[in-house]
Amino acid sequence: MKIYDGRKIIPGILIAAVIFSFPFWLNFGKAAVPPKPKLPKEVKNCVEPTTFMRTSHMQLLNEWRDIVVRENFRLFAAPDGKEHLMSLQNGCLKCHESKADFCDQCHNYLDVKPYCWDCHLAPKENK
Amino acid sequence: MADVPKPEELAKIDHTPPETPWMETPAVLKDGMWCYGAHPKNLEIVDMPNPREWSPRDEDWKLPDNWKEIVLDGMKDRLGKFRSFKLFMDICVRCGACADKCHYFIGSGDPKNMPVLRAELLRSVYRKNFTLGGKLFKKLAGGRDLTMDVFKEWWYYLFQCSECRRCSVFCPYGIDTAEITIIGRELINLLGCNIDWIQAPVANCYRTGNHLGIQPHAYVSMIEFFCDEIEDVTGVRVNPTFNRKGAEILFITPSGDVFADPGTYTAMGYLILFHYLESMGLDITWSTYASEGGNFGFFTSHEMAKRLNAKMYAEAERLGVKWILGGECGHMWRVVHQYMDTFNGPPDFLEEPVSPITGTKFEHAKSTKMVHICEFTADLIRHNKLKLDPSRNDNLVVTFHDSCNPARAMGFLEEPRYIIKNVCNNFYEMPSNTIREETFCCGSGAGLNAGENLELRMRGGFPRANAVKHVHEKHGVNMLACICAIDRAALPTLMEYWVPEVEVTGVHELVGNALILDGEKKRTTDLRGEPLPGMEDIEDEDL
Amino acid sequence: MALHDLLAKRKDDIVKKWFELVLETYPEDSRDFFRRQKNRFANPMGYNIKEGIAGLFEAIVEHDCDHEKTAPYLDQIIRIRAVQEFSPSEALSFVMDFKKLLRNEISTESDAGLAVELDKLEEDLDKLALQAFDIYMGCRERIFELRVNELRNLMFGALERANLVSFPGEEKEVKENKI
Amino acid sequence: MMEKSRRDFLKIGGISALGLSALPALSVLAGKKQPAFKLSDKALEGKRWAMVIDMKKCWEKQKKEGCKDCLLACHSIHNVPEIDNPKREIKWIWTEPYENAFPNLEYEYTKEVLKDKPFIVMCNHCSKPPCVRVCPTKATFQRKDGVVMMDFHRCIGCRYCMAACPYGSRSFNWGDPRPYIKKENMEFPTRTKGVVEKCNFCAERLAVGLKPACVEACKAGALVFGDLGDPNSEVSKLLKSNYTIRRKNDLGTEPNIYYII
Amino acid sequence: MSAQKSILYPLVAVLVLILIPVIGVKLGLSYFFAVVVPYAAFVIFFGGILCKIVNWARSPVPFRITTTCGQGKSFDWVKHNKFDNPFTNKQVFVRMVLEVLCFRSLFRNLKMELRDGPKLTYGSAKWLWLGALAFHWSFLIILLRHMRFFAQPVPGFVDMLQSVDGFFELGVPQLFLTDAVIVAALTYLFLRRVVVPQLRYISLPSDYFPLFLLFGLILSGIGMRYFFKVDIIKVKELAMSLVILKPTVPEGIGALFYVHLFMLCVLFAYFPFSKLTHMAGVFLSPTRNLANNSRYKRHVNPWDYPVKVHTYEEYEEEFREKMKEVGLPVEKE
Repeated sequence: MKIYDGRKIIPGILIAAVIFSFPFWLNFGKAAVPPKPKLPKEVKNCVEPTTFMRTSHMQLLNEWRDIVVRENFRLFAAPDGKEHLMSLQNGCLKCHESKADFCDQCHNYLDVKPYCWDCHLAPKENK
Repeated sequence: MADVPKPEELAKIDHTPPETPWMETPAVLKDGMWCYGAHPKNLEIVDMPNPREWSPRDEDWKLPDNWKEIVLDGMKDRLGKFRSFKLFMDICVRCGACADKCHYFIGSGDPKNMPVLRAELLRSVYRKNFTLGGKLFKKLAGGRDLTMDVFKEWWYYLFQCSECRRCSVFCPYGIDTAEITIIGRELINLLGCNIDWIQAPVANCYRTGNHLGIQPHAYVSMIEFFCDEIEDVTGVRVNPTFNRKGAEILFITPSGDVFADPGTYTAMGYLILFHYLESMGLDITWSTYASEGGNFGFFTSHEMAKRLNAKMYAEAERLGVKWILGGECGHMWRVVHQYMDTFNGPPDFLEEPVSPITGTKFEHAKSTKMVHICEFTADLIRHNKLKLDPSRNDNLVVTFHDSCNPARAMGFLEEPRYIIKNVCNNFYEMPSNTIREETFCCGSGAGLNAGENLELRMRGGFPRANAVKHVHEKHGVNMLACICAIDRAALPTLMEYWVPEVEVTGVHELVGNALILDGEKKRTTDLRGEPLPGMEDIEDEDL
Repeated sequence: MALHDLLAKRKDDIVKKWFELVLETYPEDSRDFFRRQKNRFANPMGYNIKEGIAGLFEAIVEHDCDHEKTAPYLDQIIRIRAVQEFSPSEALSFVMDFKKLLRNEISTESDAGLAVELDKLEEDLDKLALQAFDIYMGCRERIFELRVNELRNLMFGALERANLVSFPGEEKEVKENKI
Repeated sequence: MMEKSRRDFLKIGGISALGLSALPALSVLAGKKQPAFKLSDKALEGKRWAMVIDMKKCWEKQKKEGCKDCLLACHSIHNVPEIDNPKREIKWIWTEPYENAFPNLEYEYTKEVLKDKPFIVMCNHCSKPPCVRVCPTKATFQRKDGVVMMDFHRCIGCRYCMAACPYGSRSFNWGDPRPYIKKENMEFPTRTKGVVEKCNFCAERLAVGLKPACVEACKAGALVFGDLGDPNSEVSKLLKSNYTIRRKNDLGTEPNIYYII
Repeated sequence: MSAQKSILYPLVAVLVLILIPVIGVKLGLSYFFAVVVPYAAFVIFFGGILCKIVNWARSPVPFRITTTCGQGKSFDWVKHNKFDNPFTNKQVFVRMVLEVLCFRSLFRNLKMELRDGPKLTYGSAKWLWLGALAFHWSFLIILLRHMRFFAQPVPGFVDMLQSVDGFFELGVPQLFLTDAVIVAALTYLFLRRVVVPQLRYISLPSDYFPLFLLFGLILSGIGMRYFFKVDIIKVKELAMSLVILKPTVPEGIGALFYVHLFMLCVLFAYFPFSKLTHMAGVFLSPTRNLANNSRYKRHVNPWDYPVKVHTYEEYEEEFREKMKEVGLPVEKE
């Protein structure tokens, strides 16, 4: 089988193949390590079920900040009747004590860089 | 008073578009749009298949029984030979960027004249027969059987494409409809269905060396007739030579320049220029064997183009010249520039072209060893080798029509303009989207300048004429210069219909007018014998 | 001059409608291009037809339909249509179309005084139609003349008579009889 | 009631109107057992919050002790950075000499009495706040209780509000403020580069039943905070019994900070 | 096929394709849709494109048929338009880069002109260029952004793309501009086919099918990101397991994800058999990727064969007497 202009086309194909198979060779031989966010020890229930929190916490937080800032409601009565302070710094992070051990685990895994921390102060980690 | 139709109702056209989509609407041959079929004699002389008496208007085209097989085999063969064809069959996305770039579409509104659709005529058959999707999903994948109706549709529309390549400029993938048309016409030719306007010149050219079938003695006497004319106008006798061995340069120009007005005046321009340069060391000869620059074989098939083109190098070798100079012609230069060396090269017996007057090396032509006369002349002017009196062209207000092939297959844009600006005082460009690489075709290219399809030519050339009309009205342009023999044959008719005040000229006719020869008499007329205002004989004024 | 004023006032609208009527004689799939592409060089047909129509309208409204004034505008349109795939009646139908358009446009106005003016206008339009026919024929004759000229200019005949040209095979075959 | 106010909010919230964020989570929440967003039981509620500042008391204290309690309290609680460069400084509450604070009341003879007297100034929480009108993202808005609030999340830093505010109550963060905050209050966020900020009338404190930090910090009792909607509130009484002035009253913005001089 | 059918058939086809994974996952075929289909699609895509390119490469380019869109190289004193009429391979490279990255040929449609008074206007054709460019670039950026699911740690360029793409910081999760742009561009590309009669006329079902497929792909993706959340930790777990060739399917990823993945797989598998091969084909187009130097350098036609020509001897044989009459030199007396 005769290939014409192979000297240009074959390297072209190779370059394209390398680019397109990038995920394969980049991870070649590696093991996939899923993130392990550290959960609070004492408290077992968050404000909403875990599955919901996993997928939608960002929207919940966004929701909350509107409600807090714009409507001045600061308490959230969870379905289980428990009341929570709707505050990232004074609520969430009171249970989830470490941003690095909790938030960053998944965020780094998925390369999500929320701008929460531009203003909100993360707890000072013990170093 | 029941239903008496009103006059406007009588005249009303039925505008309902055809119920069927394009794939299922067979083409109807309309008068003025098609050319007569190839005469059997003209096919026989070049051994082409299926010579017979036929007319495209007949129901039966007298094709061999296995015509479908022949076409499909031919298609398969060409898919294997031309990457362009294979690729262009596959990658069109039908974005429509080309749709309104075709002069035939612009001038008629026939949707099948959109380049994309013209190509789809072939693509649909390609898909059905050569792709998996087309075989499996047929119509859903845009596939279509090759039927007689489809074949006739090909014929009708492939001879409504002048291979001007304007669409190719705008295509994001560079799909060149000319390439598809060329190969489509090759397929048509497998069944002997060329048009006679192409086939007759092909047969003539093969035998006599030129499209018009002019025999050697007639060729010589025709040029001698020009010499007489030149002597009348300038008082100087020019002495061209023919078939002369040992000359340095062989000159080849389209035979249209020798046998049809206004090309003849361009030929006179060449003769004057060569005479002027003779004393400066130009050693040039004409040939009666290679007496055709143009190549209607190119509108037939690659093979036929090669067969007709072979004469150029063969004659150059026989005469022992150093290089070849080519006259003003469009498709001739497409073939010379992009095909000749590949067809019939390498021309090892020639030398790298060098201007004997200026010593300029035509570096960019060092392999093919053929130089465009506009390059040659522009170089002379650049080196101040020509004594010119541009005021002799003061009766003219000139604009320049870029011919499709030099513009879009060579990028030959500035050289002719440079010459015109040096030999004329009044030069105006047409609007920018109608010149240079965006130039509009004359409407008669690729062998379509027959008489029977004049309506097609007039509407195809309308976009060009419209731009000429604009500069005519705005700047008083009365002369359309071009560097193409088909232009010189086709544009005068086009102008006569759309802008009768504008005439057509070759660039070297203007050079011939402006060039001051040694020992010439006072010029009172231009090469056409038209009196030059302000330069009339004093006796005339006295009378 | 009520009609005159009425028409003058609605010039843009009527010209546009008339243009649309002309466009309707072209394939549906192409009309849009002629309508939308505004560059006069990229779309010479749309441009010339529109300009011709506007000029004609002006002349009609001004009751100034003398031949010299209307000829260039009619020519602008008819010269194009004469080389397209129209029968003579189709090519010239646009003049008649205007009559109908006019009546439709005016039927909403119930001014009795208009009737007289309308008669005059229709007279003008009839004259225009006849003139259009002349121009159309002129164009067609031109085409045939050009055909003949081209053949003659090629000097085939002359050269052949002088026995300077040789056709392959039998010499005297005349091409036209193949039609 | 909840639903309605949410909808109103969405209507005004130009960006949330894109509906990309707010809608879905809400629908998820709404689909469950009725969730409740509540005020704290202790939260202070008012119809029209206002402050009356008795400058005489203040000056006395200042003269004696060079008091800056209110300023310090506010700025440390709210993580207001301390930037020396006056072009970049951030301030929620500060002092302004009389002729700057009340340019329209200044005339030849007042000078002698009030010349260079420092007035405590801050956001006036105007009843007709021009800053709210001009904000293209509705980041600045007015609460029902009159507090002119800023939603820092939404501020795009266009600074229209700064141009609109006749009192210069707003500051812009030209850079990251964090390096200029000596000790961060971990209970309150900082701001970030490209955001405008100003006094929020201690909205976060009112929500938990506390008075604004400056009021609480003022040992002279010069700053009095309360609800003008309540005729029996201390501020209402003070306004009835004292002659008070407001800054640039003639502009019609109707400030809610009143001064006794 | 009529225009209505040309639109309807592909639309129905895509709707059916959407239902397949929804039903399939319900039936417990998640391994099939999460592992088998993607691998198969990937193989078909690569194999198919490779075959296509090789198939093209098996046909030679017998002639140098460059389309020249500017002044060619001739004399030193004539300004050479290097990138529209390349003479060297380097110049060809630039031309191809401009073509592939900027759609230069389509851009040619862009003509600024003075019309009806002094207002500057543009030809309508610029929209096609803009729409095409917006679509293709958005698609590329979106594709690259997805690399966050396929690499651990995530490469820096993905981070950069995300922050540029999410520049306006609208909403949570941040709105990516490309998401909005690609929907707009795709809508435009679809609408022009439906609205412009010329285009409606030339459009085939195979023009609409990829458009609908892309709509399905993009809308399901947008749906997942902004509205109907799926657990993307699990998505990444799946993606990572696929790229390290140890596929495991985490439980409980939403059905929408499977729709998204399936659309992508269909698109990939469909790619080599459709007009979408223009992605590879554009690099091979002989009118663009050849230098216009055919008089300078000989181009060889590999299948060249000798042809029958009319030689000078035959010519002289026929016309010798007539040639002699007018004094033309002849070889044989």
